[in-house]
Amino acid sequence: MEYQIQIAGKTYDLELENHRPEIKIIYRGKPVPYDFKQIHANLYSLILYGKQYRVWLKSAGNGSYNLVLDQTPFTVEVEDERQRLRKSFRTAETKSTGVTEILAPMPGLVSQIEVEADQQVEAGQGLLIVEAMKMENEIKSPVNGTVKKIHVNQGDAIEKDALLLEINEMV
Amino acid sequence: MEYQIQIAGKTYDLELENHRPEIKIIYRGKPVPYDFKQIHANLYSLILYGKQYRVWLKSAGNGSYNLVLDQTPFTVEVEDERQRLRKSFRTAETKSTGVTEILAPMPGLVSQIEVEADQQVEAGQGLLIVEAMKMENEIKSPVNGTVKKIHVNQGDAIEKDALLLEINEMV
Amino acid sequence: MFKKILIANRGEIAVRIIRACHEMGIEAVAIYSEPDRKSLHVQLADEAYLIGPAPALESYLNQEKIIAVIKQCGAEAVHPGYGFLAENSRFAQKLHEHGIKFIGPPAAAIELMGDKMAARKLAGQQKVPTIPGTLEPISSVPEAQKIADEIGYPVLLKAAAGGGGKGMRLIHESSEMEKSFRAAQNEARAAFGDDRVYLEKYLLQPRHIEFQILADKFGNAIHLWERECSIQRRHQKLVEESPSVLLSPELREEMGNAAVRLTRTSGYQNAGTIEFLVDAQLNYYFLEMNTRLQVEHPVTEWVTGLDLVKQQFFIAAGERLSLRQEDVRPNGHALECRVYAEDSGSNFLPSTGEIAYLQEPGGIGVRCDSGIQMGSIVYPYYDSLLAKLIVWAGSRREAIDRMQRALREYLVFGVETTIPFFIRLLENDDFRSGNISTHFLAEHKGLAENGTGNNKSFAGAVSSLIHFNGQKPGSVLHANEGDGSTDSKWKIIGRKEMLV
Amino acid sequence: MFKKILIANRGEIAVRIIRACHEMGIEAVAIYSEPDRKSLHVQLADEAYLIGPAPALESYLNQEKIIAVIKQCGAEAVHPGYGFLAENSRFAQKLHEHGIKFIGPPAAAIELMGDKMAARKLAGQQKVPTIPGTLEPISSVPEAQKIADEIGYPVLLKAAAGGGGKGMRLIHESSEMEKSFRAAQNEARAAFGDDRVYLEKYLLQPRHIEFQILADKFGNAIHLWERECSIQRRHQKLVEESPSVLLSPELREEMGNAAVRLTRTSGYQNAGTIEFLVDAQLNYYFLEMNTRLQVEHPVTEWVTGLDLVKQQFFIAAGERLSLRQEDVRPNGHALECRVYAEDSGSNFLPSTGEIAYLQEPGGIGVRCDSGIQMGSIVYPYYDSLLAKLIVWAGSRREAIDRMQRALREYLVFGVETTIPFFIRLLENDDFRSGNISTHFLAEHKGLAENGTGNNKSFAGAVSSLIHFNGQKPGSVLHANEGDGSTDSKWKIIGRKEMLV
Repeated sequence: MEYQIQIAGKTYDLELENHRPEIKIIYRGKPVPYDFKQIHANLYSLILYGKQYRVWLKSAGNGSYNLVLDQTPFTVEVEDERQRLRKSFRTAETKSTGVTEILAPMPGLVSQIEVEADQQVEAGQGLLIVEAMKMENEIKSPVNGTVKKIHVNQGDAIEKDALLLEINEMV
Repeated sequence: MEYQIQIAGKTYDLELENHRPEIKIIYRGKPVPYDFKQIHANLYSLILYGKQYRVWLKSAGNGSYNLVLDQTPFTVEVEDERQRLRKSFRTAETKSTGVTEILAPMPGLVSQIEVEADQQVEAGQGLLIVEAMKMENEIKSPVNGTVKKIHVNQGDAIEKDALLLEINEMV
Repeated sequence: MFKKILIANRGEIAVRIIRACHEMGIEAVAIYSEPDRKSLHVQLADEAYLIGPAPALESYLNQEKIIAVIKQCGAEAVHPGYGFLAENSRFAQKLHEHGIKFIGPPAAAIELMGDKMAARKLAGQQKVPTIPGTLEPISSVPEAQKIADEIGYPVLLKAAAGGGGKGMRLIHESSEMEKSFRAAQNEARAAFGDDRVYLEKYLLQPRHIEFQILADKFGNAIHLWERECSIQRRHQKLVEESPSVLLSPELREEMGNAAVRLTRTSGYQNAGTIEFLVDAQLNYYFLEMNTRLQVEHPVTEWVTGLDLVKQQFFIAAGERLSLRQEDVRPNGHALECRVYAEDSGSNFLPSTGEIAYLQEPGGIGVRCDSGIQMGSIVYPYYDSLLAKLIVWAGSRREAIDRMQRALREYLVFGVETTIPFFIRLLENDDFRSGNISTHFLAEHKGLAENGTGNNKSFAGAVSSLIHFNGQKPGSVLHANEGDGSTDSKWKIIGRKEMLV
Repeated sequence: MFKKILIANRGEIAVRIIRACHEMGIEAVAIYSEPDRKSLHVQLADEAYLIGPAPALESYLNQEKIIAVIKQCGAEAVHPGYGFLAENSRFAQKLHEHGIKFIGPPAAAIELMGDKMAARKLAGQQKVPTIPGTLEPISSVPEAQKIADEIGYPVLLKAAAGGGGKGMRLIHESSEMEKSFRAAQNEARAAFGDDRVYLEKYLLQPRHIEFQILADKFGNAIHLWERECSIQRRHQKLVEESPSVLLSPELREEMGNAAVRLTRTSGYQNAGTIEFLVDAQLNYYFLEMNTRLQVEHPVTEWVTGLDLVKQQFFIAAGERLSLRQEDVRPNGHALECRVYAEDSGSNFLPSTGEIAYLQEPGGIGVRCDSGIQMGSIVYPYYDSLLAKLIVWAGSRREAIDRMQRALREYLVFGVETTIPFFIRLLENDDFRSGNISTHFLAEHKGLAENGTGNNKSFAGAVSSLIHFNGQKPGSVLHANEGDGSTDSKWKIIGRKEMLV
């Protein structure tokens, strides 16, 4: 089975051969010498071409992974050919609606809302202030656009990734 | 329900009262203020009368526990009245047969056997030598008696708690 | 000496104080809020009492409840740590009235030196230079604008009752004053219950250098030399070291003497810190006094060999300082990195969650002061400091190398931390050559971003693929698969492939 | 300096050496046997190679395979740690022939000083006192009995190639000679492949005091002062400290000079240790030289501020010693406890299994050199040393108190360890007053037994009962349930009940 793996802006085409009980990984026609062992829950030790890596690996489902490799974070997508085909199809269908959702980057308290519905905002402009760990953190707009809807009120306690507001992106 | 708990040569009579969702422990007619929380697998934090204990607790089944409390090891027996009755009955039946089993205190290699079958041995006399972690460890007889049977040969690799030999105890 | 001490704090500093208690045979009493029941400081204490729900006002700041617990458990003294009630003179006074020792300065000294403006006045009287600015609180935006025009922009708005960067705002021009003035007042009120703010000239390229002080009730005061804490984000320290590479022996001695002078004249007792800013021309200015144990006290402990918390106990118990100034001879170089639950890649936003995996570094010259263990939950209610990593070595260079090594060993998974940021910081040439100031991060913005780690991406791809296929055993490389020469075949392949 | 070093060892010492590599920007290559694949030393290394199955002879002692891996990975030097190949002159020689640096003394110096009898002769020539005994190997039991009669019982049989207590036997009377002679020969042959044994008089109340040595290839040799290692079991060290409370400044200097003299005349290079016994009358006797890094090197590191492994790298790379004798000024007191996987309650029998839980101590003045992590498996194949706990403080008394604190924090569950033993040892008045000798354990047999911990039995009973009933929530005590006075009702009840 062939796989395409996307990581850090790169794509690797790897092939898996099943020689029970061993699994061979083939890269550019040559077997990759590796040894992968679980140390604790999501922590693994990978020895690859003799090099040793401590790998923190969490599956986000559907072949998506969050990885930390020797203190560097990565996100990874593993896809076989069928999945790749399906996904590219789906992506084409649901092409950007032009709405940017602003999610809470951390749990906290909405201490101030600095914009109103329908207000025009620029990228980098402050939208609201979330207080957490006794610090006020300003959430800024990542895009130019207009405020479509505000989903929270001042004083609300919010969870991480709560939907704070939506912005209609300017094209 | 009333329980008898044996630990470190002492016996505590404790009573459990179920006031859902709380469980009350009664000792000598008075409730015991406690808070017991799991920290990690077998590690717990017990706060009892305000005192804090780190408790390592492993169940050995049937109400038997191995405990380490602030670096001190304990073995504990928890019994309700029914169990106690049954157990005392069983104990009476299977009264000591006078045979002492010598078990391997650690995994290793039998490097020398110092006694023969039917040989008379004294408490403290060396029976055999087990090599582990590059050290020779002499296993000594805990009792006076005669060697009933030797279950291992020189050179055998043994697991922890393997039966090494049996001694007919002298009365 | 005390037989039982209550620690009115949580996290790493509570653990730090418990350790000092245990080394002196003193029983340590912890208090905890509801979500902190399983915290490390509770588990290491001899006794522990629930003090209230999560919000600090209802638990760690609840003076009535804390005093009730002290009475209940029979503690003779209270160590407040830092933050929470550490610089609250009313709490110190209340304890005094109940006959309980406050392990810190007398209430009057907290009030005098804790008021930034009063302290500035005292410094002026003692001929210790202060930063140009106001000596009285500013009541209105126009007044602030007028004064700022006089001393010249940029200026800093600061909370009179402040500390830790709270209620502080930098203002570059008059038009920014209104918004910043309000924000500073609000933050000051929320943090300290006191919204007085004042203005100071904002120095260019300033370095933050502070002197650790010890003073007993017999009027003896000494300093334990300096710490440089110029690496900051949001006016909060990230990295501290001792000694500072900036100071000449003469300047060091002059600043140390100034610090002791201020301490003596303020009637101060116990441990404290006199903070200075030093500009590029080596002018130093008194900034403020911290009337408590500092987060960064371990770097002083390591170069002087003293246990500052034990020294606090001795002083609070009424003992005489056992050291004279000439007995304090610093040795080597110590460095501290503060491990915050923050994502440096996202402007140091707080990160919360469960510590899913933890492996703290060890070995030679490494000290870890940690408030967490595997399974700990990091809540949004309190300060995000998880632990402090401190190293010592014979030289600054070796200390930096050792810190790098320790940071690379340090595994914290489940929340984002400042560890990856420190690894990048310690590789920076300006940092390594000591070319730092409190504006360092603003001037090295790239440091806050997570690297791409390109040379590890192949290892990441392989790891994910193996996991995706259920972690089946790999084709293990045996040493004898090579042909014994340095040119073994797979190795050459390997090297090439890894460079794609 | 080397760019890549292979570490021909495992466990805590491999981790120790990897750390020194990383602090110097050197790539560290680990080797591992099959059961060691998940060991900590593998995970901390930059590269790792499987070297063979569990038995040391087929893995960590397999010189051919190790040299093949060195060639394969391109390492320029090998650090042998202690044990395994550390004192094997043939291995050192073989590396030399392959153009690989052995981070240790030259083969000839290992051969000379590693041979206990040759070293005794050299000491005699250099007017360094030696223990009365034989200078030649003993070939038969009758010969041994004859010599023992001459020098007087008790006597010690020792392996000429020995170290670490292997091949050593104490003989009180002639009748014990036959059995012990065979046992010593067998153990020596198994451990060193060399069954030569010799006899020494057994001193009463001797103290083990050794001097750390550094020597470069230019003929410079210095000592880093002493370590006292008198607390031993089975002739193996358990606790080490520096300085020794026994030595006067004059005696310390005399012994240090003797150690340097022996090092110089033997053509020794790199780090080594000259061991002495000192009797109750303060007579000192050369015991042997250890031609390698010692397990207990961290106590010297902490009082001198030096990194001994880095010093080894510098010397092996051909650099000149950067220190003169007068630059080495020890400071404070350091203490080490060796955490073995052994059950002190069962005569220090080895204990194996999985490390089900691990929490290592931290904080001020504590260093943990560990070879394990949570989930590690302790196998019967290798030495049972899991980790070393080292503390430093300004005084011996404070160091002991700090060690007590750290030991109480140290949680290792899943295997038995020597931690509970150390807690009891450090409470002992004889130990605390420095009244120790190598016979300390034999004279304090009670220390090896686990205590009964009666005052905690009620807490144990309650814990078990709660667990038995499925850990349902307890009746949590809120702080405000007391009436606020020190005489709160439940507290009085509590105290009484706990004393039953």
